[in-house]
Amino acid sequence: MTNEDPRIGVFVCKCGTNIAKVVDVPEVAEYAKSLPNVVYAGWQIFTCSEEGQNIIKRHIKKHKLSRVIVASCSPKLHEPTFRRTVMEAGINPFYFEMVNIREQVSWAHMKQKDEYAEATEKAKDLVRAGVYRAARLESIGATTQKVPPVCMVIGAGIAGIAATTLLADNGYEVHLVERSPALGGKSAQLGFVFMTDTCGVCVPPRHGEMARKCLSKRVILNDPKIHVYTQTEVKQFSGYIGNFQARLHSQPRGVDIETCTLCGKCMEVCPVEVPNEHDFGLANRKAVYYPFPQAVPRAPVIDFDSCTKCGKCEHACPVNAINLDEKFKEADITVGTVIVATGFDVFKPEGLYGYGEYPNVITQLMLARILDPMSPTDGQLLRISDRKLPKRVGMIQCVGSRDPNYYSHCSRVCCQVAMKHAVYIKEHWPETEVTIFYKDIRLQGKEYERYYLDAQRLGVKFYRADIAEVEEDSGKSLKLTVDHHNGTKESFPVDLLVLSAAMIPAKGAKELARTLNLEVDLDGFFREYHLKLAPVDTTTDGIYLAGACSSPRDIAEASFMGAAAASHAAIPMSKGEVEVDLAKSIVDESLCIGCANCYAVCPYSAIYMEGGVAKVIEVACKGCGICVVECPAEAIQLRHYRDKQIFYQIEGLLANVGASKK
Amino acid sequence: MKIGVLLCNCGDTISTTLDYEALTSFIQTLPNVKYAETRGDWCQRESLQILTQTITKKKLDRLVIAACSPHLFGTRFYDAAEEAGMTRGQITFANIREHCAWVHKENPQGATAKAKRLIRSAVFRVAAQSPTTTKTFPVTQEVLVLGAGIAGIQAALDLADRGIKVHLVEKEPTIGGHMAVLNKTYPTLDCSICILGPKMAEAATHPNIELYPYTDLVDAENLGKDWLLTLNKKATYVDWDKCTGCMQCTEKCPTRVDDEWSWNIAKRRAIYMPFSQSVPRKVTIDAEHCKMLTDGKCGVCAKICPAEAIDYEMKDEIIKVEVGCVILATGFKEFDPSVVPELHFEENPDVITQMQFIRMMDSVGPFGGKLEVPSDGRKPEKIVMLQCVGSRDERYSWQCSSYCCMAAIKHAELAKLEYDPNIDITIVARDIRAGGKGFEEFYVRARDEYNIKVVYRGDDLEIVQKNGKLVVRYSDPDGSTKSLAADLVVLSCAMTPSPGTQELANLFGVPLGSLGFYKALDEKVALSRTDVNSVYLAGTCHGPKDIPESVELAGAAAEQASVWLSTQTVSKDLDTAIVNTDLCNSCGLCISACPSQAISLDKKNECVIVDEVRCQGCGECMAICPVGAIGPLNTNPTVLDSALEGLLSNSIEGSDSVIVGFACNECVYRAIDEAGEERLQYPADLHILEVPCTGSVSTPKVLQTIEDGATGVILFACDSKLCHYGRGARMANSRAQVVRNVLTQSGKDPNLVQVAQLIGRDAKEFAAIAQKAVASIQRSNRS
Amino acid sequence: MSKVKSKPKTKPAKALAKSLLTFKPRIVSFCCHYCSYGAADLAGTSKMSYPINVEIIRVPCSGRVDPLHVLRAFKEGADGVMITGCLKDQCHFVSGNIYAEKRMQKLAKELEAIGLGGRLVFELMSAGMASKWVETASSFYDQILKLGPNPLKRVKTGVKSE
Amino acid sequence: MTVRIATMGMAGCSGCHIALLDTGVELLNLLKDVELVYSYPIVDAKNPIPPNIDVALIEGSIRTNHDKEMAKAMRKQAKFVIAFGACSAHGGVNGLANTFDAQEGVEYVYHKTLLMAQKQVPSEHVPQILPENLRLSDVVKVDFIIPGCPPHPDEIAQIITTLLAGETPKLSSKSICDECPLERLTEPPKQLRRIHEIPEQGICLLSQGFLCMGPATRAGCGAECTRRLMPCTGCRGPSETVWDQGIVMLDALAAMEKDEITNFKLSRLAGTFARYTYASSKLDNLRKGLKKK
Repeated sequence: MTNEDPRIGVFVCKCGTNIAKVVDVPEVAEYAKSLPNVVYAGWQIFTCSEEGQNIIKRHIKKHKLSRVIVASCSPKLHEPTFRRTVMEAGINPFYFEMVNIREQVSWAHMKQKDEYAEATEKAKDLVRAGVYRAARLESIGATTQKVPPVCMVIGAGIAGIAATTLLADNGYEVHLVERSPALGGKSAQLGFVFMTDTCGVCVPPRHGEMARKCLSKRVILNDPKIHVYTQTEVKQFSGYIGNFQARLHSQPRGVDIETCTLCGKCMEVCPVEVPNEHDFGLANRKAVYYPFPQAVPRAPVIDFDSCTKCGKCEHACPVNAINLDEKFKEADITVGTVIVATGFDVFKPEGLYGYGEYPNVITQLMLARILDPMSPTDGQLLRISDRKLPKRVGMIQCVGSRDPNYYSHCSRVCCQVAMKHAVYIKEHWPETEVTIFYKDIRLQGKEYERYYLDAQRLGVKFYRADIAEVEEDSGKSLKLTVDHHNGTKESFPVDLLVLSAAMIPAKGAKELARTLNLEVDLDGFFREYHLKLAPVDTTTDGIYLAGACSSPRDIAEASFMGAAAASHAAIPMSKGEVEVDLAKSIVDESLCIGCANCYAVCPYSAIYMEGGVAKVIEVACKGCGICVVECPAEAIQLRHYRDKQIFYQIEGLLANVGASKK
Repeated sequence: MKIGVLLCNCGDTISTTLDYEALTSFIQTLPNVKYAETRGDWCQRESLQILTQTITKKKLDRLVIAACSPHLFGTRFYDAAEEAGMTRGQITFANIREHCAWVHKENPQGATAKAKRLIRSAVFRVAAQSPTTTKTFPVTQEVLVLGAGIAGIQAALDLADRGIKVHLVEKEPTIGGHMAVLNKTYPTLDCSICILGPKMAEAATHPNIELYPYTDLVDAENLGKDWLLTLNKKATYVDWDKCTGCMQCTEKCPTRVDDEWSWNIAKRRAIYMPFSQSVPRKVTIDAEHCKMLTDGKCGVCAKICPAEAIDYEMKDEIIKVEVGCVILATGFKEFDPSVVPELHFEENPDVITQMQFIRMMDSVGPFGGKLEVPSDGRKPEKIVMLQCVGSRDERYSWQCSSYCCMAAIKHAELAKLEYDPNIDITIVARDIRAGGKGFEEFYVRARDEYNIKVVYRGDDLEIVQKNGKLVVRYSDPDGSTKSLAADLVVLSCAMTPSPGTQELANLFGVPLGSLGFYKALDEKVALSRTDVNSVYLAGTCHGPKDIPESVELAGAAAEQASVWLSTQTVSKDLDTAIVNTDLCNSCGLCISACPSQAISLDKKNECVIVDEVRCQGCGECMAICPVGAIGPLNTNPTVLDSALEGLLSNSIEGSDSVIVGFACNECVYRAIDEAGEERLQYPADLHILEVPCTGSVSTPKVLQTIEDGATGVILFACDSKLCHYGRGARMANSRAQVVRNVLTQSGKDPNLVQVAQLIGRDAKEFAAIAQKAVASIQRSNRS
Repeated sequence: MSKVKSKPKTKPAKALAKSLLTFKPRIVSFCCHYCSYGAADLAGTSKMSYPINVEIIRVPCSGRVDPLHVLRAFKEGADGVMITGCLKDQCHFVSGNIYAEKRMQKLAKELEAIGLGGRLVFELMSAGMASKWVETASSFYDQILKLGPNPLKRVKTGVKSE
Repeated sequence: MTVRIATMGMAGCSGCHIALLDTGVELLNLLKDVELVYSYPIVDAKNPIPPNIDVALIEGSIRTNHDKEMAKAMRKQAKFVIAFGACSAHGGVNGLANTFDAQEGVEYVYHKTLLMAQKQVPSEHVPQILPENLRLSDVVKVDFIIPGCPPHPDEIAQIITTLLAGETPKLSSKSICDECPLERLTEPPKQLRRIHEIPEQGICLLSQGFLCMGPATRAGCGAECTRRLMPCTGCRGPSETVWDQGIVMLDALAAMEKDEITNFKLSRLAGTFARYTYASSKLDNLRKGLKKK
């Protein structure tokens, strides 16, 4: 086929009216017919529909097409779809070229109503560029890459645990990597969780179980399929689906989990006391401590920042489980797929509404700790300054979220959390007044509304208002001031002010994104492949997202998203291999002068020098093309993006320059 | 029988309280004990190796581990014993650390006596236990997905891509569901058919997916591991092998009926294709309205069809498929606003629903994309959208339908963007609920850039006609009544369960939640699972959801289903219920008591049989069985009696009072452990007896325990809402009521029997309850 | 955020005014597949407007853009060339954008030397930064508008008409 | 060799004797090998109990000291004593009297009811009433029981035939449900239903919400009642492994989450859950235990 003249078919899509409203689609199709090598051009309403795809296949047969161009939407959306279509019709998928006349033409210029004619011209330009390029496309084969049944799950919150246990139940090996010393994530910090009022350390039921299990039952630790790494971060990461290599860096725990009998002697003798971060400093802990009472793995951990290394614990330990001189550990693992479930952090509203300034201004997460029966306060509602029951509790919603100054997104869970706490307070301390200041009450979830009704029934007060100012009076109580639209002011005295602070990307998410090559969106959450239909996939094959690392979600959503991520990760692992196309760099050894420039710039070490010429490891090459530019001899080329292909595309795009006035 | 007893002093953390000499000599006196050894580090690797060797050397067949909580290092002991060929059923723990030594530091004598009783109980109990076995259960490697909307399609594709055969059943003539006709999706304004269309095509052509369009599920039979499903492939009266989808018939058909795919705002023919991107792209005759099929007069389509595909004689076809599991993805139905009197929906053509509105604006919809007032065809200048119609309304459903705010904003934005930026659009909402990735940004853009107005309302809402014009009256949150004139009013209607949900729920034994959607196994952490082990949920049949959530839930359901299929070897090394067929009289009480629906009558109605895969070993059956014929293998009535005998037989020096605390193996046991770890002290009279679920302790068992000499009984159950088996905690509670009532009416002090509910982690609460309850029991014994 | 812009060359006001009347610059934009192409897509999806004659050529990575490609574009008559890549530290290919930046800095100087100064812009953005894309495209378009047509265009037109 | 049989009646209604007669033709066959030496409905029973009795069938519960003595006297003469019928075996309906104090009961009957015009408790020529209504086995050793109120004639015939053949008879160890043909539903009943309501055909009565004692009641009657859609009242007493007939059923219904059960009133519901067994029930035991204290 390569020897013959290419026979190009152009299919222009109306996309309902999405394109046709701005671009004169039949005209573009008609124009395409005049372009070199084009033997067929036509338009359709929805090229991507089953019918549309069938039409392409029919025309390929009818006109013996060797190249196919679809001018429709972004290739990010449907390039894979149409590649599959042409493949089914017997054409190499790389003989397919996509021209984006929706996102780049009709939608981008929809508001420029007077310029629709020019938009049509632009569409023609783009189609022409595509045609020029298509004529020079080459057939590219594929190779298979083995995908071992091993997955790395980063983050052991509810989403990570859900994914881990499901994968293990399905027979896959899982490396579960958790940064903190204990599993459970944020949900373990909550006393009760929304809706079912279940306890925060409940984890999803495993195979054959019909009920949640307590995290502390060590279901995860005892599974031979699951390798748990606590206090561990992914330091280095490289590779591709089927062959991801990660270097795990573990901080020393100081206590050997295997040997420790949990007798508690070390904690008795430790002389150091520091505030307990799990309880936001409501109580103290020792330097050797349980991160929280139900923590798993169930062994104390030494906080080397506050430890004085006095050696008392080492001496007291009956089984010699303590090693104060323990060093960090590193482990290299190779996995087939990766699930990222790193969760979120709570926005620290420093400087907002007196947070950090007045003691009685706290966040909802801290209130959750106060209300947890296992907390140092025994679950007694109190205010921080005098540890007395507050008579009036105020809650401010959307602190840091829905706020152009901080985060534009809605954090989705704060209304539920506030509602849960308000109801809990009213049920247990009916005398205490609870007032919620909100923009909108957002309880989106099955039967979540019940809490709102409960809150109203119990007499929780709701004000749709923006708080302008918070001041503290002499008794450490607070005065909230609201500016009404009509210029009047209203004040509300409260004893305890709870801020519903935003859910924001976890600390270190940016670094992780960098390590794993993930995209992040404006607010810093990881970006999914497609917001609607591929919410757990990423642009990197083999890496999937679960839980609140991609956007704020509650526990229920995180847990089923974890399961969904497991499902997607299991697809390549169940097949055991994936097809990797060879749109990779290729060296013309006759031209190569052995300067090793390409070798030097390759970010993936996919190039090595042998016998004075460069050679490419095709599975390792990711096809960025940095090497191509660097080559002084034009010996290395990137298939599918060869220089000549780009040149012709430029030529095609600008072929009409000077020909007529645009 | 050769029982080995391992006694651990845990460094010396146990032996500081307990008298180990006394314990050691006491153990020697117990029946069948052939080996006993005390060490300080039984849980350490070297000791465990010794254990393995000893079991083999001494030919031990039962093991009692008197040490710490089995929840901590249990598996280590199991592993070591299993290496020597033992099974878990042959091992029992006596928790003398967390449950004894650590919590009775001030009473060493009482603690030692309690430890003796606990060890004796374990020895008696283990003698009555039986070895456990592992069984394999082959499952048919096929899945049926019911409903082919986005959730069903996604679940089917996920599974099919993993090489699992999927039967995708859809009751309509096309797959795609609601999403196929949404026009655009928020917040990206991706056109919905553009992103769904390829998935529909893929589902239709995937080699692992068998598609059954226009097919109803009529029967489902549970074969234990598999499901035998009966499908009725409805007659389309068109031979789909011949139909080319040329649509000539639909142009010529003389019968016009309301088009359900545009929510009756347009008409379709009696032979029709639901929408132009239907998959399969075939036409169907609506038998109810076709003149040929009703009156036998017409036959135009048969004459016009170039492919001769019309077949008026076609009959329904019954198909049977056997699958390993079922995914329900039956979606939702838009709430019918005609039942809301104050909206005058039926009387007024200019009041339409969001579904109708979007179909009206859809360029490939029945109107070819136009925006006009239905009654007179003029361009609307003022559009008012009313939120929460049928939702957040106590009369219909108090639930929020979660998608409608965004849908309204999307439709408002589309009207402005694609038709006229000058249209005045107001959304009357209770709250704008835009929680979701990119939703808030979308809302802000609509509000600020497209100038879409949002007003908030209270409870009252009414549409009135005024001089032939529509006026929306609503109550402002400040109490005043406001009104808005409108050319067109669009109602954002609730998501309600799709018709037939109840029938399917009955067929599969899946319970429904309070609002008629399927109830998940756990509404927090197991949304895709149901109470039935091999039936899963995807999409909006579980409750209102938007598209990404449906897709995720579908993925979750697929994953659960694949786990069910892939784990062909179900390791039931656990306590599943066994039936004593001699005793069972097939009264069926246990069937209704089982929370896992694992029990059924055998074919001859002679006794019940237990589905070992489903059984969770909770023991609710044991409690309700009047004749003691059923119970978990190693917590059956005999084992429990032995354990109690071990606790209650007399002659332990220094202990005259035994209070038996039945504690569930889940939350409560964990709380008691934690009380130990925190060294919270409580009286040594309290002896904890571990049961799978406190709901497995029957009224007779409690009374019998008292009759046999217990000073009192405390039932420790999880919080009712938290019970792992759904109702076990409630059962324990109501049984305690019965016992206390019996005691009262027999003139006894009801306080002999106490019941306490606590959450799993609450050690402090446990210690407080234990102290109070024990004191109360002691008081009533004294009086 | 790194920006590479060479100083616009001043032109006689008269010529400028004349060219402004009829001149509609053609701008070729090289977008990397992962970030900036996504930003352009998002701009479209969000219905943000930018000048019509900004036309995109997709490349896998901004590091794939060869200065030769840019020169070819000018030769073919483009009035400006816009290259966009991922944000620093967010390049899907680790360091492609860094190489691109260096190369384009060098190229910009050379372009200035041959009288094409100010006709090349290099910007970094993430896939979520649609507004940045639009802003870059619009301001660059305005800049080219001020600069007037690519002088090479006359050559091309001349060649063609021969 | 003829077998010497005696029958005797205590506190009871003689219904069991009627049931014996109801064995019909079978009775004639039996009588061939039997000598009925003592039986108050048939033979003059004013004479002292004859010696060398092979089998004694004793009907009725022990209510008075006369009953007690007669039972002891019969035990002395009889080799094999059978507690005949529910009263004798389990205390019977009479046992419900134990929910009251015996003397109070006597007072009530003779002073408060309209029938007793004299308003005087008879004291002469009447045996002394016992404080408790007892079953036979509380007083003498019982070798076998024939349960039922009354016992099923077929079962009586079958047991006596077995005895005559020199073998030990056996009662079914299972319960009524085993013989009941009605279909069980898998769902617990939605609500409890009263006895006068009309049940659905063919469906388990308990599943329909009727208080059917079947699950805890000894089989052997062929589920005659439930076959005819009459809920089992439990006249045959608890089956072999049932700890306590009444409590077990009470528990079963409580477990079906029927709140009215958890707060039951013994005075009202003893007749429902322990109609025939109260005197021998754990409930009564508990109460007695209290008295002893």
